[in-house]
Order: sequence, then structure tokens, then C-alpha cells
Amino acid sequence: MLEKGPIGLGNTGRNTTIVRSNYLLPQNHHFYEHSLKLWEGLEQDLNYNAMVSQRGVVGLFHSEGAKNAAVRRGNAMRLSGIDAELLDKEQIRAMCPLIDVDNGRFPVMGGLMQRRGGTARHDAVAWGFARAADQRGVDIIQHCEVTGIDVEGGAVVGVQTTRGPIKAKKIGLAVAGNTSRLAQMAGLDVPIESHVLQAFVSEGVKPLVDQVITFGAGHFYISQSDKGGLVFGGGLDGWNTYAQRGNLPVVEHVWSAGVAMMPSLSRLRGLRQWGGVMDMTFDGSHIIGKTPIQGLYMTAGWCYGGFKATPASGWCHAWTIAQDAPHTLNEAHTLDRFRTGRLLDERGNGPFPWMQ
Amino acid sequence: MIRIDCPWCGMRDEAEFTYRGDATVTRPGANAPEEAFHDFVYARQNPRGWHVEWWYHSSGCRQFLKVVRHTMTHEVRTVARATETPEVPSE
Amino acid sequence: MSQTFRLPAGGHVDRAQSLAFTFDGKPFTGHPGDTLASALLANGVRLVGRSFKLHRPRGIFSAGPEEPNALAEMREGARREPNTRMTQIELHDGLVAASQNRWPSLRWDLLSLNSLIAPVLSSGFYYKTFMWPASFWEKVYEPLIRRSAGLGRASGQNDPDFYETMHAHCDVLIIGAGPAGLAAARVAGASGQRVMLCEQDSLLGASLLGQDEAWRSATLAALAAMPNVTLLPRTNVFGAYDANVVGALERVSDHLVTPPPHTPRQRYWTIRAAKIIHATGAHERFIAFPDNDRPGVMLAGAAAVYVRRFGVKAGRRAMLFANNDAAYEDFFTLQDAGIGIAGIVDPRADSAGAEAARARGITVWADSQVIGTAGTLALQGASVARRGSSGTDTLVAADLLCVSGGINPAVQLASQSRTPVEWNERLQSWVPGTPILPQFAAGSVNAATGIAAAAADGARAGAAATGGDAGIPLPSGATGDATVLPFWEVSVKGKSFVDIQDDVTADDIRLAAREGYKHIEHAKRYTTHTMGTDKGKSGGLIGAAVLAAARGERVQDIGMPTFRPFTQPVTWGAIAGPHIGKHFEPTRLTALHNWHVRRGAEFMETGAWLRPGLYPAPTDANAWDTVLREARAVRRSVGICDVSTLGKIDVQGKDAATFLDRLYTNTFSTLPIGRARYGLMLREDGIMFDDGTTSRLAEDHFFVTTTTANAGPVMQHMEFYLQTVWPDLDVTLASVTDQWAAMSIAGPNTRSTIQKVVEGLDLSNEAFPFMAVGDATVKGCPVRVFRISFSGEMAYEIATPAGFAETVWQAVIDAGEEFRIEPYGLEALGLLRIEKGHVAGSELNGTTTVTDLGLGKMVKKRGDFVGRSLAQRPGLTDPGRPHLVGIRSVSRGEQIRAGSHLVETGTTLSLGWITGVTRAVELDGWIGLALLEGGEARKGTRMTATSPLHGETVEVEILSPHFVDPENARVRV
Amino acid sequence: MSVSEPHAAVAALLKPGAHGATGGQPVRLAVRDVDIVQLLARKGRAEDAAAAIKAAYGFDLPSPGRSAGGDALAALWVQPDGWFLIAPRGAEGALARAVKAAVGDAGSVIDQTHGRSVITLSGARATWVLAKECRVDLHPAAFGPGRVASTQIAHLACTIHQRDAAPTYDLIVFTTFAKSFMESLTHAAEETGYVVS
Repeated sequence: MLEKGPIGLGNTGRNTTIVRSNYLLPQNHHFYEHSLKLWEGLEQDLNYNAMVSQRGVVGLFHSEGAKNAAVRRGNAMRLSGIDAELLDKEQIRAMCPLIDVDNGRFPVMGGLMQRRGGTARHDAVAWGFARAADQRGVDIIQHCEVTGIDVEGGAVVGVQTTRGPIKAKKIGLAVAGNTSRLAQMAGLDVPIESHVLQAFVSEGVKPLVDQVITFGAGHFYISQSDKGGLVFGGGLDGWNTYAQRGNLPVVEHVWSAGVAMMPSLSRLRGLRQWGGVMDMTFDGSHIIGKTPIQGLYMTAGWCYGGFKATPASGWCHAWTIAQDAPHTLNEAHTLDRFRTGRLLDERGNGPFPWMQ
Repeated sequence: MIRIDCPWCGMRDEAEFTYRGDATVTRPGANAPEEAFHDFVYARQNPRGWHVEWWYHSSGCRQFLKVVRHTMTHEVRTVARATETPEVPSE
Repeated sequence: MSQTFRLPAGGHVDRAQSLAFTFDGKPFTGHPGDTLASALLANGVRLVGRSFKLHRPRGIFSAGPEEPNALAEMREGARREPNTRMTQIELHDGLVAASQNRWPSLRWDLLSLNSLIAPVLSSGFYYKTFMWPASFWEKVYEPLIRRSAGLGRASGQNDPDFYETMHAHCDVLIIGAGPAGLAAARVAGASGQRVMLCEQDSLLGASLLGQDEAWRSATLAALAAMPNVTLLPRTNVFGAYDANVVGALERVSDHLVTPPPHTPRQRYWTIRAAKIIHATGAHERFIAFPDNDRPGVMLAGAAAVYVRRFGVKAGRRAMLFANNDAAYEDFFTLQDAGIGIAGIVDPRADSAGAEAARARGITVWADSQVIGTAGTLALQGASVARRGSSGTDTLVAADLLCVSGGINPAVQLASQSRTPVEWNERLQSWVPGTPILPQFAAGSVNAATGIAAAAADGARAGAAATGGDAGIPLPSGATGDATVLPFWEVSVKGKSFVDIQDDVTADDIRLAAREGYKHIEHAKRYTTHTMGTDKGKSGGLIGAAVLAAARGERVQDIGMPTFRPFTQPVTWGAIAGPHIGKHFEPTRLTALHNWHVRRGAEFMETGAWLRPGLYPAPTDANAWDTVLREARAVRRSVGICDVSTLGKIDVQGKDAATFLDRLYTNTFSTLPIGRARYGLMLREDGIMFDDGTTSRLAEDHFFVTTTTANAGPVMQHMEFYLQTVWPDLDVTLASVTDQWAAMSIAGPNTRSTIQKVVEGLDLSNEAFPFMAVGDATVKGCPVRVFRISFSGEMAYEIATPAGFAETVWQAVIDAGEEFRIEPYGLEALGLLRIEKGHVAGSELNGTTTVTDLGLGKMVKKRGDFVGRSLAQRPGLTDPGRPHLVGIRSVSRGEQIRAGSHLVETGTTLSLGWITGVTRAVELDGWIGLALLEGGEARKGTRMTATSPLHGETVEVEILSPHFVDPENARVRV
Repeated sequence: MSVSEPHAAVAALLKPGAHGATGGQPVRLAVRDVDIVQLLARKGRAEDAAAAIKAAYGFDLPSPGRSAGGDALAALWVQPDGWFLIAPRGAEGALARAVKAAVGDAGSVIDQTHGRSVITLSGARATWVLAKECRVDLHPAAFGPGRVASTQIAHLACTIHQRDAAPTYDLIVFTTFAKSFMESLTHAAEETGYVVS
């Protein structure tokens, strides 16, 4: 395993630690449900406390149309054996009295709850996986940047790195944020753009927010870490970038959406701001699978969803590499679905990565 | 904050604009094959470096501008009108 | 006796006035000019808080924003605000503050037992345990951890104060108003350029306060006389962003009990600067030694600030542990103020400072170090030993131990501006290197330490930024020599803290390194070093140095964690500004809004719009009564609906028809003048984008309508293709959504109704058939009449310039009185469109094709249009795709729900879902629309509509979506 | 103040009298009763349109970021080859007809009298009040009488026209958003105080 820097400092180390499987499309929710099940046994598997905390993930809705969409999604999940429940306005109020249910610009009508969703300690996930991989004999080579992918006769034969060449018959790319650059080393243009997603943490406070809560009338979600910091974020800055930093307009939107949803956040303080670079695809869903180049595989295009996918992403990627064929969990997540039109668009925002 | 020097309105904040992505792709002609339309909509270079991109001055003069911007430094080098072809720095 | 530690004179406090305040319920007094910290020190309060993890007793450690310990819950009730640094709270009469992270009281904190089990609470402890049994984490361990962590308590109530934003532009922004910043401002101001000076403190001057008041006053007077210079005290620049834009937070009213009327509590500034001068100063760092966190251990510079600026003795008997001469100068200030001096401990063998100290009669233990402290709730003394000796140590009695390990230039904002940092040997710290943006650094952040050198450096930077003349009066005086002996940690056994707030010790850092967390970012994350609210301003580099030593490397070679925003924590509400509550987003109202309000409408959110959902009448038992009454009026007689929210675009030009032909799946060039046509628009990826009617008003003039939701996106879509794809077309586009109000009058009595009020237009079916368009007047108001229908009934849409809307609307209502005309809202509109099988937002959801929705016949076979090509992709033409169908509950009274899925009875495999439902007026019971795989073939069959969320299953018939008048005859009568 | 149909509802949002903080330098707020016509030159016909306007009204259409004309008829640049023409309220549609008659097929003429509202903000502190939500630099060094900028204020599109050095600003907003805009503007003006006469 090659890593250009130290492990865990890319998107793994700069996300907001949410795990859930509340996706609409069966191709997505089966995949994420597999991931969630792996999360549920991860700590025992790794003998490392990743602090997986199934405190519940709830998405609020504020209009009849959004409610119908939530019902459709929740029912799709339930029919696939995934937990979901519909909370009405009063249940939302009882669950979290801080939410401004009645008085906001967009009053809350209810929410879709997945109780098995929650959070995990992102650094611990990276460290736990690394330790377990190491114990199984994986060479983890840090500070080793891939500078070229060698392709001969339509098949990969190895990589060039800052620490010398390495021969390989099969190469898996797991470099979300930089997939385009790596794929281009093999002569491949991929339907991915790199965008920055900002996140924030507040000063620590005594327990205040128990669940992971997503606002439905603006880009905002929040949870509270075990250390007491409120971890929150929103949408993309919305333009191509590889820089791990964002700008103020999105900060303003996210923070005002936060106070709009929970007015009592107003007197708390943000402590830190950071940004991660997302692989954004043109339908908002990820890509795991083979590429047109023999022996080259990728797990990519994670949009905002990479952290929660971690165990299943690795699992499906490994399966695909080992079998040279996708598992049923990732057979729809192909690189060529944009040519065939078999899109996996959950939101219908269209072929605009910055809007996905 | 990205600041864009609109050729019509002058220096403005990114908040006045709406992003519209890669400005190097050209819509194929009426008889072009589906492949060409696929590339127009989906095929992206996604460079780490200079990027030519559409910004729509939605709260200003309502013009689509071709902006040459660096995707690491966020420096805006050139802001051109829609029909112009701005020079892209080599690095 | 209160304020026993207050000096009789000196400082920027007004001893003539007393301010009463309470801390943990106990009353105290202080003076204007005090901070809460200085007032508490003046009153002899030493214990002010408990640490984050171990709940160790803590005192005031600094005099500024770097404070790790002295955090208070400020104010009470809805204004309670946790984690506020006492060193920055300006004292005001009636101030109420409380210590935090302790229970039941600060002196007797039960969780301080954590200290006894501290050996197991080392870094990474949580990762290695609490895993078994698996179910215990959420239920047992995690709640305990969450309760004991977390610092202060949020109010949980709505904030009674408000916040504002402010946008600023300047030629030169100077950040920091110490000697360097003030000098830079004076030079830059003299150039006549627009200069802004932000200072996080309430007073400008920083180290000048109590040291060089004369130069400070003269400079402030000069700046006050420059109208082009804006001074912003109490304003912290919290982050530097792209293009020399910074965010800053002004504490407008925090020094008052409550903000004055009409005045915000805080103001969030966005400042766009052509040039920035960083005069951000430096934070003194401490030294890691055992029990270096006791109340009474304080940064040396802070102890001097309490004397100079506040006239407060931070202790009765002080000692100094320092590795640099600048700290000696600060310490001499304490001696001069009459504080008892226990001596100086210096790891250096000899120094000019030591000589000066001895000349003052101060004992100096050279080549020595502090190896421990005594006292729990307050410092009682420190143990001193020769460096390298394991033998004897001396316990020196003191209640104040001043510490200085050198200074850390405040490079955070420069670093956020992508300026690389460089190692400075003399300071043993990082300073800004060559900036990338038009920026400058001056003063101690730039390693120009001491008042004279800093001011001179500031003047230089001011001149460099403006091209002006640096020749201003400069302060004189000794340059504080901040050269240090690299000395980070006293290497003896004990709890030597490198992060005082988060209880991270040097041993924790070494443990992290031993366990493989050797990268500076890994060690930070593993130990939580620098992750407290002080962000390691004083201790960050010490931890890095300990890590470097553990790795066998130099501290300058292992780097620092990224200096992310914010330099100081930022109030959430300030960034939100006024855009909260009802003003989170703007609200859009039609010209008829007031009429709807008077009529008692219940409104629904539709994007930014408020639209009438229904108009309840006193006789309606429930909402369905209302909706059915309104819809029935349309089906049986006549109803009127405000449709002003539909997007309206004026399209003109020689090539207008060509342009529309290319944008729509159907053809508009063949549309006769005076006629309208329904059109479909795709995205380039072949997915349905929008629909609406387009009317031709003249050969070169069209009037396009869009759905309410897509008014803006369609306009942008049109501008995109016009400007970037077909710029040669002669087409102009103008949004006229706001200019025209529109009302749809529908039902069999429509013509009879509006004929009475529409003048100048023959509305008969012959003269004005379905899809006709014409101009007329109503009550003298100009109107445009469209014979179009969304309900499936005979309908006319009347548009009028918005100012006339109520007049025209009321005229129609009056004319319809004899037919019992009803205004109908969105709910009835939804009912009518579902009965008719018309698609709307839940079907036009960005994933459906024209074929999915049964509109394939509206796609022209020839000629290009947006979306034509990619709509042919196999995935979009797959016959297995869900197709629009109608559904009806078999048991007529049984409710069906939108969002339910359709399954073969007895199975759970979803084959489709219900997009919209309603009770019908034209037929019994519940009907709906659905998107169903193989929908066409399933018509006439029965399936189960299931909603596991509601625990409901309903047997439904699959039907054509056109429940009413499938031949579309009624609209043509 | 007398305001006719198109602007009566917006004018009614302002209550005469002094509001907000007292004792400082209050700003003044008013709604202007005007006709607004949008003129968009057809492809390649900008010069023809300009010549027609010059012939009919005696002034040159302004260049980007500028206004021209006077109180009887002002032209504001709003987009390339596009202007707002603003005149005191007259007979419904008369201004649009007159402009169309003048420019003929050299321009599209769209009546926006009802679709836009003009709120006037003036006084020594007007720029400061505007800066709370306005991202454009309105300092005299960067702006001034006769300058026009379309931007976003309080999340809403707004065209700013500085009419004099007082300064007096006309703020042109979409009518359906006028209430929201007015609430934001009056809130921003409470700190200095504001007067409606």
C-alpha cells in the first residue's frame, strides 16, 4: 500500500465521521448497508476502538414534497431490510429540543431517522485498519508518491514512485480527491471533478446534541464528538479545487443554516475550520470496479460519502481486484455508466458535479 | 474568497456568481455522434493547476465569463468574455 | 479587604470607579479597564478552573487570547456563553461569571479523581479499551466520557442578542496594533490610502501599554486625525482566505452587560485588502516541567502585563524560570512594582540578564531548572536543581512562578495566506517567510522584538506597502533580547504538560511516538495536543520539540500542524448575522399575497415563495373538506388560482424561434402569432428539465413560462446556451416573472364569468380557441389572456402587470359570484393535476425521461435540440424503466400515501413508487400517480402499495394516469 | 408620498416617522414611484439603439457601471447592451411604448415597472448602512454619483444607482422580494436610525 504522505491525513482525517446507510437507490443502500454492518463489528475485528457510536442519524424535512421523498427513501430502505423510521414534528421536538421546529423560515415537518446510523472516530478508523493490515503482512509504505503508472499492451505492469519503481500486475486506486490525476497517469480521463467540502468544529461543550442531524432547508448537518466539540458542515464551495481550504461564502451559509435550525447555537463558538477534497461524480454516486485498462481497478468518486463507505469500499475493491470482476454490491457502480446512461442519481441535480 | 474581475462590472466576490464548470469543452454540432455529446457533458481533465471555467455573473450583469483560475492557489489570472479565448499559463 | 493585590497606581484602570461582579456567586469588585482575569487576580483569586480531562486545578496562565485555563461561563440564562477566556473579558458592572468543568464546586471537584487514575488515562487510552462487550460503548462508556468532557455548558436557549455583518475594502489592512502595527498604520495612513487597523484587544498598543505611553498617545492622536484610517479595536482577524480577504470579528457590545438598543452584540467583518501587513505579535511559550500547570504558574510576560496595564500583582512572591533575557525585563517589572522576588532559574550557564538580575539583588540559579512545584489549589513553591544533576534540589517558596521559554511569533494568518514559514534560530521558532500574496510582516511576528525594533519594522512595512515615506517619530528604548537557549522540557519524571488545557504531557507525546504516531499530525490527533480552544499558541511548539527529540530529529525538521482558521474561536451567531430565523432566506410574495392573507389562506413554502395551500372556510370540518370544495368548484363551476409564481421569460429577436426550437423537444418556429404551445425542455444529459407553455406574441417575440421551481434555472440554462453555444443568434432574454401577476380561472363556468369583465377580446370558443392568446383589459387594467389549462377544465389564464393584480382578481371574483367561484390553492391544484395525470415536481425530479412520463410523442424527430443525443443512451431508453401510471385504491375509502412503493402482492421487491396522491372529486376515493417498472404492461392489474414506515399495505389498481377526460375534450369547449 | 399602483404595496411597507436609534445621524428611506423599462439592444444593433435614444431623449446611453440622463429620464447600464430606463410614473405602458417607438427593431423593450421596485436610501451614513450587506465597494474612491452596480444585498439581487454625493442611492430590487429586502434594509438602518417622510 503506497501513500504519498502519512496515512490518514487525506480525506480520512478531515471528514465529519458520520456512518449511515440511508440511501434511496437499492444499488446504493445495499452497498452502504453492507458497510454499516461491517462498522458494527469493526472494533472487534480490528481490536481497536474506533468509537463507532450508533446514536442515530436523522434528516429533517420541511415541505410536503420533501416529506414524500423521505417517505419514498425510508420505504425503499425498509423493503431492503434496512432500518428507517419516520418521525413527526413532535417526535423531532422531543428528540432534540434545540431544533426550532415551528418558528423558522422553513418550519420542520418531520424527519427520517436511521437509528443504526451514527459516528465513528475517523483517526482511529485509519489507525485501526493500518494496524490490522500490518498484522496481516501488508507493507504500508508512507511518503511514497506514485508518479507514473506503467501500462503495456493495455495492461498495467507497475508504478513509478518517488522511491523507485514497483512492478505489479494489479493496481487498485483508492485516492479520492486525486483520482483524476492518478487515472491520467494511465491515460484515463474519468468523469470526476475535485471539489472542496468544508467542515468545522466548535469549542467543547457539555452534551448537547445526541444524534447526527441534517437540516433540510439549507446545507447543514451536525453531531457532537465525545470530546464535546460540535462537528458540523454543509455543502461544497462549488468550484474545482485541489486545495484543502475553503472560503467564507460557504461558511456563512452553513453557520446561518445552523442557527436557523438550532437558534441556541448562536452563542457558541467555532474553533476550527478545514476542507477536504472530494471526488465529485456526475451523478453523485461512487465508482468501484474495473477500468478499461487490464489490471487497473479503482474505488473513487465518493462525493461526500467516503467515510461511511470505508469498510465496504475496501471490501468491494478487494473483491473486484481478487476476482477481476465486481461483486453484486458494486456491479452498478461502473466507470462506464455515464456512457450507457445507467446513472445512479439520488437527487436528480443533473450532470453538474458541483451541484451533486 | 475568490474575487473575479468581471470585464463588465469590475472586481466582485464569488458570492455574486454561479459556477458552471469546465469552459474548454464545446457543444458538438447537430450531427455529432453520441460519443461527442458524452464527452461534452462528462469527460473532464480536472487539472490540478490552471483551469478554464465558466462563472455566470448571476447577481451582476448576467454574463457567462471564462475564468482562468488555478485549482491549488485559487489565483484568478484572466477573466474573459464568453466568446473570447483566454490564454492559459503553461504552469 | 478587596483588591489586596492592586497596586496603588499605574495601568489603564480607573481606580476612581468600582465595578461589582460575581465569580462562582461570590461578589468582587474591580475597575473599568480590568479584565475578569486581572480583577480576579487583584482580589487574590488564584484557582479559576479545572482541566479538561484530569480535572486538575488551574489558575490564570496568561493575559490574552492564548489563555488555556481561565475559561468561564459568562453571563446567565439565555446569554450564558461557555469557554470564554477571562483574560479577554472586559470587566463591566454586574458581570456574572462562573468557573466550569467542575462538580459540585471548583474546590471540590469529584471528577478530579481522574487525576488519581491518570496513569491509565494516557493518550490513546480510549482507542485501546472500552471495546468489550461490544454493546457497552454506546450504553455505558461513551455517555460517561461525554459527560466528563466538554468544558462549559451551552445555554440551550435562543440568543436574545443579534449580530451583523459588514463588508469592507481597503488598500492596506494592518492586523495588530502593537508598536509595529501602529507605526505601519501611521506610515500607511500618511500616504492617503485607505488603511484599516484591526486589534483584537480593547486597547490599541499591546506592549506599549504601561511601557511607552507617550509614543502610543502621540501615534494614536496622529491616526485619529487621518480620515482615511479606520481603527477597529476589539476586532480579531480570525482567518485569512484567498485573494487577501480576511474575516474578522468585532466585539461591539461584549464589554457591556447587554447590548444597547439597536446595537448588535458582535459584528462579522469581511475585509478585502489590496495589501496586508501582519503585525500580529507573538505568544510567549512556557517550558514543560513537572506540575507546570499549578495555579500560580504564569507566563512571564503576562505577569508583567498585569503590573503594567492593570496595576495588579499576580502574586506576593515571584520567581522566574526563563531561558531568555526579554523575560528578565518583564520580571524586573514585578520587582519594581514591589512584588517579593524569590529568584530566577535559568537553564543558561550565564547571560546578560543574569548579570542585570544579580545587580538588582536577585538570586539567579544559572544552569538550573525547575523540577517540580508544590501546592495543589495554589502554588506554594518550586523545586530547583542544577541541570544534569540528579541529586539535591532546593524548594523555593513562591506563590507566583513566571515562565518563559521564548516567543512563538503569531504566524497563523500569514500561514493561512500560504506564506511558507521559516525557522528562526535566534527565537527558536517559526516566522513568516516570503509571502505569495501582497503581504508583509512586521514586528515580533517578523522577529523584530522589543518596542523600538518592532516599531521601526512596522514603519518599514508601512512604507513598503504604500510606497510611502517611513519617516515617522519612532519610540526609543532598549530592545528586549528574545534570543533563547533552545530549552523545551525539564527531563525529569513527572507530569510535564505541553498542552495545559487538554492535559497532554510530554510523556503522552513520547508514548504516541513509541506507538508509531510519529508524524506531527498523527501525534497531534493521537494525543489531542493543540486541539483545545487555545490551539496550542503557547505550548504547540513545545510538544513538537518533545516529539522531535523522541524521533531524534530537530524541531525545525518535523514541521508543525497546519495553522487552520480560526485564530480565536468565532461566535456562531456572528457569522450567521441577520440571516437566521424568518430571515434565513428571503421570502417571495406574489402581488396577490395580501388578498390571500385577508381571505384566510394557509400558506405553503414553494422554494422562496409563499403560496396559498388552501382557503379554509368555517364550514369545512377538516383540510380535505376545503381541498375537495375548492377542486369541486373547478370541476363543476369555476375556480380561480394565483399562478403568478410560474417563471416568465420574455424572448425576443430575429432568431427567437430558432433558439426555442433548439432548447425544446418540440418546435416553436411553426407556432402562429397569438397562439400558445406546451413545451418540454431537457437537460443536455437527456433528462427532463422543465415544462411550460410558450406563446408567440409577434414574429420575433415569445413569452415563455416555466415551472415555479425552475424559473431561475431555466433562465440560466437559456443564457448559457445563448451566450456560450450560440452567441451569434439574435435573441434577447428578460425575466418578467415579477412584472406579471397571473391567475388561472378554470371550470365550466369560466367563460361565463370572465366574459363579464374582460373587455376588448372575444372569448368565444370560435374566436378564441384552446391555446389562443390575446390582449384585453379588465376594469381598465391591461391584461393578457391565455386559453391554457392545467386542470383539464375549460380554463383561461389572465396575466396583468402586478400592480393591477388585486383589481383584476377581485373583478373576476365578483363576476364569478353568481357561479359561486372559489379561490383554490396548491392542494386543490395538486388534486386537479393528479386527476388529469399532469406531471409536476415529484415526477419532474431530475431523473425521469420524457418516455418515462408518457410524453414521448412531444419529441420532434428531426433537428437538434438540447438533450437529444444523450437521451438515446440505452440506460435512458430501457423499456424496463419506471413509467408513469395512475393508481387507485381497490377499497375506495382506503388511503394511499405518496412515497409508498409498489410491490407484487405478497413480495417486498419494490417495482416502483407513488409520486403523488389525492382524494379525487371526479371519482370515489383515493387516486395517485406512480412511476412503475413495466407500468404500461401492468395497467389493469392489481398491486400492493406498501409503506413499511407506516406499517400499511393497500391494494391498488394500476391505471392510465389520465383519470379525467382522457380525450381532453373539456378544455376545448 | 403619493405612489400609484405598481409601487403602492412596497411603499406601504415604510411607516412615516423616525425609527431605530436616536441621537445619531439617521439615514432616510423612501420608495420612488417610477416607470422602469428594460432596453436590450438586438444583436449587433447597440449603436442603432443608442442613436435612437440619443435622438429621442438627448443623451448617450451609459457605458458599463454608469448612468446617464436625469430625473426626467435616467438610463442605467445593467448588462452588456442592456439598460434600465427610469422616469417618473406616467400613464401605464406609455414609457415602454415611447421607447419602443424610438428604437424600433434595434432593441427589445420590456416594461418592468411593476416587476421592479426602487427604494431610496440617503444620508451621510447611507454607505455604512449598505455595507452591512453589500459586497461592492461604494467608497468615493471606487464609486460615486452616476455609478451603477448590480450585486447582491441580503441574498437578493439589487441594482444600486448612486444619484448624488449625499450620498443618495436608488436600490432597484425585484418586487416580489421587496418586502424581504425592506425588512433587511430597515433592520440594517436601525443602528443609525432611519427616517421615513
